[in-house]
Amino acid sequence: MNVRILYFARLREAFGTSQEAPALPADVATLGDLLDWLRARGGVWAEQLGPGRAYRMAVNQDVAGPEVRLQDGDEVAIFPPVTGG
Amino acid sequence: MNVRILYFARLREAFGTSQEAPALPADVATLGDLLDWLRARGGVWAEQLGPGRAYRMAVNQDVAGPEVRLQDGDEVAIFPPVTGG
Amino acid sequence: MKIAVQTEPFDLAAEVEALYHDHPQVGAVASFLGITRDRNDGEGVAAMTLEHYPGMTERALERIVAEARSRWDLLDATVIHRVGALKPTDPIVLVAVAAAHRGEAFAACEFIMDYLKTRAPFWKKEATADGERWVDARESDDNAAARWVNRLAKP
Amino acid sequence: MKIAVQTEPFDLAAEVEALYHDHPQVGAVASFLGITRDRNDGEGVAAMTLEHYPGMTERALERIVAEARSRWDLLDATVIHRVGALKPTDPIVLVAVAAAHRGEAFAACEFIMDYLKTRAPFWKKEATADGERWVDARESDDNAAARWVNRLAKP
Repeated sequence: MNVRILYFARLREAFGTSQEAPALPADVATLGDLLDWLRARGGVWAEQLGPGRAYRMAVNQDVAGPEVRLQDGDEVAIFPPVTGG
Repeated sequence: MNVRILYFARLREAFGTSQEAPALPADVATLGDLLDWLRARGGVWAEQLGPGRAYRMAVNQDVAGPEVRLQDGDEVAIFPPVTGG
Repeated sequence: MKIAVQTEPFDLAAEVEALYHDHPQVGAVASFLGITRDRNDGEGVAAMTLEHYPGMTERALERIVAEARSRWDLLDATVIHRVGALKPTDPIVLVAVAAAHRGEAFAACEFIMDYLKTRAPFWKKEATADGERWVDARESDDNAAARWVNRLAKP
Repeated sequence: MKIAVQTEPFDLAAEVEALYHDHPQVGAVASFLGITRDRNDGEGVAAMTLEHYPGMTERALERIVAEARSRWDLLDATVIHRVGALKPTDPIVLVAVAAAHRGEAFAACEFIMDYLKTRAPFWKKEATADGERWVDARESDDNAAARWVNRLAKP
């Protein structure tokens, strides 16, 4: 399965990239699985997405939780709590 | 005692005058006394200032109740409930 | 603080800009524009005349704004109310409040409007197809103002 | 309904006027202007950059306005949010709501701002004397938004 992952603000800077389109292994079925897969990269990935860190996720531009199932071609986003207005 | 009495809006039209400066008899000491004295004119005065009619009063541009004592030279106003904004 | 009662139109952008332009501590301006409608209580309104009590009106508005400033941490406020002849879509009143944060600005702006509606000596007369009529005071306005009596700040 | 995310400044007077000029049923326009301050959390702020999530931002704002329209009897609403480089006293956001009566306009305007602050994907980065820093989300904004959850209209 291929998804596009977008990163914003503090996370974009920490990861040093604004987006990627990885080919995911077959055992990544949900957003929670994707987070585990990203954390397994270690370093800033494990740190920024680790326990106690505040971040939000969206799938196809709707806020989503770890239980949401991913589909091929989904646009996933991971970003800090919002601070506009 | 001389006071100036101003009338506004519906009351100004009903009384046919926007102001008057009557010389008041000695027994008119409070705003309530003044209202009794005006009502004693009968006609529209008794009607518009009669029981059950909604109106407000001010003395020297502050909202005032019937217990307020009048002084020579006071500016009294009698008007309907306000409807600005 | 600016309080004005005038027959002329006012300039919304200029009035709001004056509240923040040279004041970089302002983070929020809440404003309210009251506008002449073409209907009221189910009847068409072709025009309106606003009467006021010169002197007492300004005094009442100043007190209302002072009360708002004592309740909330405000940086500035402007109230402009028009009088005289108005027609539908003409602005009647502008209340604009500047504060560091939005909660104070919103609360104070609504408070000033609610108190203005029940305490500032203005009276509206509407021209309808059946002739002229004085607008009656609304109980809903008394209720709106009463909400603030036991409330020092927003919940 | 107008939703815009843009780098350019906006014209407050033109945006507000568009809500009532040809709409004589509008009696009230409540509006809110959020402005860049020169201080935040006790530190001087020389400039700010606003980042957003194109596509999702517009979608989030549309939903917030739709939610406001389902809660209150509104006639129209405009939300404009700037992104990119901003300096102190620059307007950031405009929310303007038109209704027949003021209670609806005030409530919906504040609701839209509270939800925008917690649900629309914008991020602020401030330039201070110590360098750049991302602004942290505030608990007070979460609390402000939470007030509306069990509240269909104003008390």
